[in-house]
Amino acid sequence: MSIGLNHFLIVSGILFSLGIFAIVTRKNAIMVLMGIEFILNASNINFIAFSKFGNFGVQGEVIALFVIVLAACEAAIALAIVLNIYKQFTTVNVDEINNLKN
Amino acid sequence: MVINTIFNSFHLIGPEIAVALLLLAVVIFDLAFPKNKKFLPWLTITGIIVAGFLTVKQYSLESGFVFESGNTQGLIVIDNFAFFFKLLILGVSLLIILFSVSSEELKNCYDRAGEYYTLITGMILGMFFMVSTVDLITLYISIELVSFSSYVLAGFIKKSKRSSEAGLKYIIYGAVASGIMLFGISLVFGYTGTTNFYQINHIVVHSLSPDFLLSLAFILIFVGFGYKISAVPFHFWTPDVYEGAPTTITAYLSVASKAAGFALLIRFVKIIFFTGIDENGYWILSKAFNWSYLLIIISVLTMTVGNFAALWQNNVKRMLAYSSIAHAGYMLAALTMLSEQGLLAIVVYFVVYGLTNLGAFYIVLLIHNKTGSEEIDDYDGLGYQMPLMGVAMTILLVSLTGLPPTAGFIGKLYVFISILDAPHYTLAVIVALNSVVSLYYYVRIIKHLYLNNPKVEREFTFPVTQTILVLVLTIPVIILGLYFGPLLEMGKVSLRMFGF
Amino acid sequence: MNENLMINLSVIALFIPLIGFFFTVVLGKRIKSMYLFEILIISAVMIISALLAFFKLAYYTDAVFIAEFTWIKIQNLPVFGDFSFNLGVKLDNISVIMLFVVAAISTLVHYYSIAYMKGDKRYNRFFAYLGIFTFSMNGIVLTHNLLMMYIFWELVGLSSYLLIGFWYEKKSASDAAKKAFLVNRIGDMGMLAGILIVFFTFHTFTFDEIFGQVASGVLPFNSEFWLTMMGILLFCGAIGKSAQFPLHVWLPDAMEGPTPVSALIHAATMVAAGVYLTVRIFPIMTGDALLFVAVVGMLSAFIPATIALTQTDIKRVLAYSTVSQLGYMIMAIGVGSVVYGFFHLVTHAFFKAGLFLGSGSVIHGMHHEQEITQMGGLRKKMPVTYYTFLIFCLAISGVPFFSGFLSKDGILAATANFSIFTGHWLIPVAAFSVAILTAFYMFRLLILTFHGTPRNQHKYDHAHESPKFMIVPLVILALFSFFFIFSPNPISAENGWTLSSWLKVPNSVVPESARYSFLASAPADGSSGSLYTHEYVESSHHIHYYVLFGSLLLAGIGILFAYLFYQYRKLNADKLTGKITPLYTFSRNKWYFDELYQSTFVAGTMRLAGLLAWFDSTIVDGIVNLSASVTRIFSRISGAFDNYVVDGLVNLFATLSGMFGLILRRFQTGRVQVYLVFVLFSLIVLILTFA
Amino acid sequence: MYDVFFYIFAAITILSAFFVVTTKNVIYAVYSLLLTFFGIAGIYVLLGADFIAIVQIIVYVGGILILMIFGVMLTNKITSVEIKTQTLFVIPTAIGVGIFAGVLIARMITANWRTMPLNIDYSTTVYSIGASLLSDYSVLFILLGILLLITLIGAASIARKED
Repeated sequence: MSIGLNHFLIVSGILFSLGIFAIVTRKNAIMVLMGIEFILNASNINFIAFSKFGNFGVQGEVIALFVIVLAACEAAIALAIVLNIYKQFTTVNVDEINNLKN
Repeated sequence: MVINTIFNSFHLIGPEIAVALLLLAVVIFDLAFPKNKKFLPWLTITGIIVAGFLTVKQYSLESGFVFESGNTQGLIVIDNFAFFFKLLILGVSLLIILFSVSSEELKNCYDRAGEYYTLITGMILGMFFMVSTVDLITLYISIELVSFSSYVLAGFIKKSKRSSEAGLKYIIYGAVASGIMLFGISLVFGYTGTTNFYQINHIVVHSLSPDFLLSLAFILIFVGFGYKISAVPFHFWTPDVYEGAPTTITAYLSVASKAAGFALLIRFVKIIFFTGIDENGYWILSKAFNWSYLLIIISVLTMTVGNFAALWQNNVKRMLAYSSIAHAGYMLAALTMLSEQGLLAIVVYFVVYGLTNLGAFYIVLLIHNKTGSEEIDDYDGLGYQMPLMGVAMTILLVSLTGLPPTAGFIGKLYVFISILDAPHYTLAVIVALNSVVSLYYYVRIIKHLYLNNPKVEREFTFPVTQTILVLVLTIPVIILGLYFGPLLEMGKVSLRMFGF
Repeated sequence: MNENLMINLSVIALFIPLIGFFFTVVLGKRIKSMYLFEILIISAVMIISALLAFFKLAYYTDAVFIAEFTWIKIQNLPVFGDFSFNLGVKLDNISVIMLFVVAAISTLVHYYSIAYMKGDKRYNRFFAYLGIFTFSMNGIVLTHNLLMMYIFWELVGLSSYLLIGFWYEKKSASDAAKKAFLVNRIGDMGMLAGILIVFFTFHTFTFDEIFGQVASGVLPFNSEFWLTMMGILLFCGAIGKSAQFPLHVWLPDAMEGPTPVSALIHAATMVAAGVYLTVRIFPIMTGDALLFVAVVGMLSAFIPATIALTQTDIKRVLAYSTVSQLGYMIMAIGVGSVVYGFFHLVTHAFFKAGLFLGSGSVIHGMHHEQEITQMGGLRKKMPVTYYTFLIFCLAISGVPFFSGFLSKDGILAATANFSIFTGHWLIPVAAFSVAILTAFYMFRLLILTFHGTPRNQHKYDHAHESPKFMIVPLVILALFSFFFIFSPNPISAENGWTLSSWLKVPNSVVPESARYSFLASAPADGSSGSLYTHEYVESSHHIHYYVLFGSLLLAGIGILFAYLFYQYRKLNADKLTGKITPLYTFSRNKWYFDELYQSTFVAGTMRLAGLLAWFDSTIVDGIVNLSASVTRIFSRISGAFDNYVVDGLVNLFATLSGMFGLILRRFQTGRVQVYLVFVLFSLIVLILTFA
Repeated sequence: MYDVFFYIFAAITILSAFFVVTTKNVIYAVYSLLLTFFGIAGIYVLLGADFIAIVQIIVYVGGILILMIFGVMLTNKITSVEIKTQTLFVIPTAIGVGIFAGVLIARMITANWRTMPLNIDYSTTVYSIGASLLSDYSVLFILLGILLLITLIGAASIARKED
């Protein structure tokens, strides 16, 4: 059996689902961020795989590049916010930060 | 050749360039003159006015692609639709910066004023791209640009637990929503091989039945839009972030960022699925995805959840947050009709809603400045202690409810007209019932202002500048309620999108 | 100066008083000298309107500038269909002259008030009210449609209410304000009904479009009768606002307001609005409607003139004289002489404003004494006031070389001519007798106030000439009371610039069968030709000379008698009074109008209410009781239904929506991951539904 | 050969990702994340996207991962022996995500993609990516620069120590 597009899609689909799983179940804010990175990476695999299998040229790779940059930015800002949260609440457990509700 | 087309496009993005330069100017000014932070808002305002001037100059331009070249077929377009939203965004930003000057909350972060105005400028830039993009990847990047700035701004008051919490919730929620959207975009890219709306349209037009994969992809993308316009069930971040964020930022998010989100959603739906238009102005959309059905469900959910949840709120800011969700629902109801009439209603509604909501948030901010509270119980008897603000707040709340003779009535009237024109009576009844429910919680604030006895005897005086700003927001609400011809004309002109 | 500029200027002149009002009222409490802002604004209005009047009259004499835009335009309304209202301004000669008159007098009154109102605790507020009054008055003058006119009409009513009741601590003032407001409402009801007929018939409010449609044969309910009724109903607004018989009762009471207000509102501008309206709607007035107008004018000219003979309050005399003169104007329009009616409005505005300001000066000098029985001999103490007052008296009495003569003479001639053509001889008779009466009571007032010996030595000793701010407006107004402002010929205005080029008679557009016989039909090409038939014009030239001498004679007789009675005491007024006591008391008590209204309308209403109450308590209650016992059982059942089912349902809904809200609140747990679970869940649902 | 490499990299990616989401120890998770990113980079190489693979290594492993380690270190008391995290509603989420993944993957692999026979050119893509960045996507390239500036300012603004 030769490797086709579907193989890559399955990998990305699993990665995407694992990302969501991490986001929902982990209490630690940094673990939640890791889940978000999974989602972005899953999309990237999609972009490049589609680009190669559909012969869409270099477009997919450029998009992937952009996404990587955005992911880095997102991680930086998120970690800054998490650090500040730690200063304020002395915890980074997302579920304990629930003063704003109802 | 390619380079030439790029250079030829530069004069078309004058406003964007101006905003980008403004951003740099603010950064440089802040670094060069760290002692003179009080000039920063005025520098920003100057920049916004320049950008506004450049935008107005674009009005006469033919609509068209910008950066049209090779593979991408243009990333953004110039057209009246974008023009309208750009002006709206600039106007709102101008007011927000004026609000920020009088905010006591932000005085605590005075040494970081440079960052504050830089980030607001960043949001403006992002929203400019949002309202004019016709490319999925530009769409994603511009949404992220707006989001990143607003994450930081929502958590801007570091010492405040509320604000920090708002920042954290916002970024986690926003990152997930945009991640899901990006996955959807990747699927669309895989299916069509392009990210350009018009080229996607070429492929989608020919579908005669809903395509499962495309539907999946569009629902995933819709998560991103839903999060941006806080449509139920993607609204959960809204009350928390709105309550926790600095009031200026709450007002900004509730109007400008929502407007940009709507502009994007409308353009996305209209351009990608457009196959024709019938003689009554109703769009004939591709069968690839049943937008009408989805939007009706979402809009009914949005307005209902917004209004009913607002019933129980005791924090005025949070109540206004829910009410802004409900208003998004009304606008979605107009969009549901997928017609020019509905689009007109949205455009009119945005002007009206923007003015009114900004005014309401500003008065909440001023009251917070004086009393340090946003709880509705602390509003008791304020109507007598601050007569002008009390009257202005009453007018604004009446407008939010949508009763004549205020501008809110005109907004709602056009939503109703577009719905009844279809005709879609069930939806009209739902909108009407929701308005009745909303009356209850708006009137509740008025009741606290006037009928409850004040707990503490106090006199409030406001600087003339703040009074004038309140009047600037309130008087047009009345005037537009009585005389809305130009608003309508402007709305009609603004509907023209590139390619149609 | 071109058309656009003129239109823009007029709009500016309309709206800046509103700005003045706004800032003066908002900042007046904090900034003491805020009134200066209002003064500045009104001066600007004055300059703009003077410029407008000059350029319009000098360069565009025959042009009419109209600018309009769509105010409300709703299309494709599911229920109403299409729907549109236009707003706009119309600049023709009449409106620019009127605008100038309003602005000029308003400005003078503003300046005058600086001194007159000095020391009042709501000083700034007074100027703010003057500002909103000017705004609404300018609105009436400039508008080109009935709807806007009605809106501004009500605004004028409101601002007049505020100004009459300015000293609302005084009960008489607040009562007078209420009375003015309510009496005006009666007239406005008629006007509103007229406007509704107009809109129902013509689907527009714009004057020119209405005229055009009437000219092309569109009539309300397709009958000339209803056209007449429409005219009369519209004219009802004028009856109220111009204090015409029988709604004139509010104007004398309105003298409770500060004197500058009386000068501005109750002499020169607001009361002239009714005349202005009548001039505007003249083209659609049928012969019958015009006759109604003429009779109303005649009665309002005559009755107040007789009342003015015996009043002793200086301002009341002037108030009745105002009603009488307004009656003149209305009568002139009624007999078809629009031009002289309007001309009299203009001349009268200046000298009557002067009279009021002069009386204000006297009141100010006499430390708020208004009774002329306490005055006398003030000539020496207040020379400037005296001489200007004399000029105004001469003008209003119709003495040659003064403006009043020019316009009054024309009106008298028109009434005489009218009686020749239609046979209504009572109108000229009344008009001529009013001329004698006017001259008589004005000079009576003058003599009793300024001549002779002081009747109250104490007050006389403390009397003083008024400050400059009050004197200068008087002098300016006196200047405007001379003939040369209006015509080069002191005894006839016929060939003067005012009448020969500025004021043109509008064409009547009503069907030929329904108009006065002497009103010619309009030329077929729609151009503005002469209004009158050849015979009428001929006859008016002929009769003019007789009238000229007649009116001279009458004014002379009036003045002479005034001197004989009050100056030289050759005739004893008291003796005469004794002889005609019933007439005297009748006049003294203002023909018992207030009492009449009290006993008829007010008491009638009360009695009706009493009757209804009786009816209610006996008959209705009886029936109710009867039926109550019958339906008690039913009501029990329905009450139970109500309690348990309807109330239950209402409560259920309230509770349910509350519960629903509570449930929705439960979702908002504050934990962002829970939110994401909900998002994920709804995403799955959406995907399963749609994909 | 290609197949083998694919399965190796896919296995690395998925297994380490699975470890990331299941382990309680945050430090382990971070190191496992390194493996995941490495595996993804390998997949990129297999797809002929050499430049992206390099960038993936540099940015993710060199940047984001380091950031995360710092984040973990700074937000936990270093003295505590184990840096652990608790979990929330694992079972329902597992079921939900399972359904979601099932639906998603089923939809994706049955969809009618515009595929062509894979014919990967393993020559470098740097030139064409560079050209594309500076022509077609130049405006986005600039926009990303501004985005980075904003990120820098925003992150520094939030994280920096108050005076």
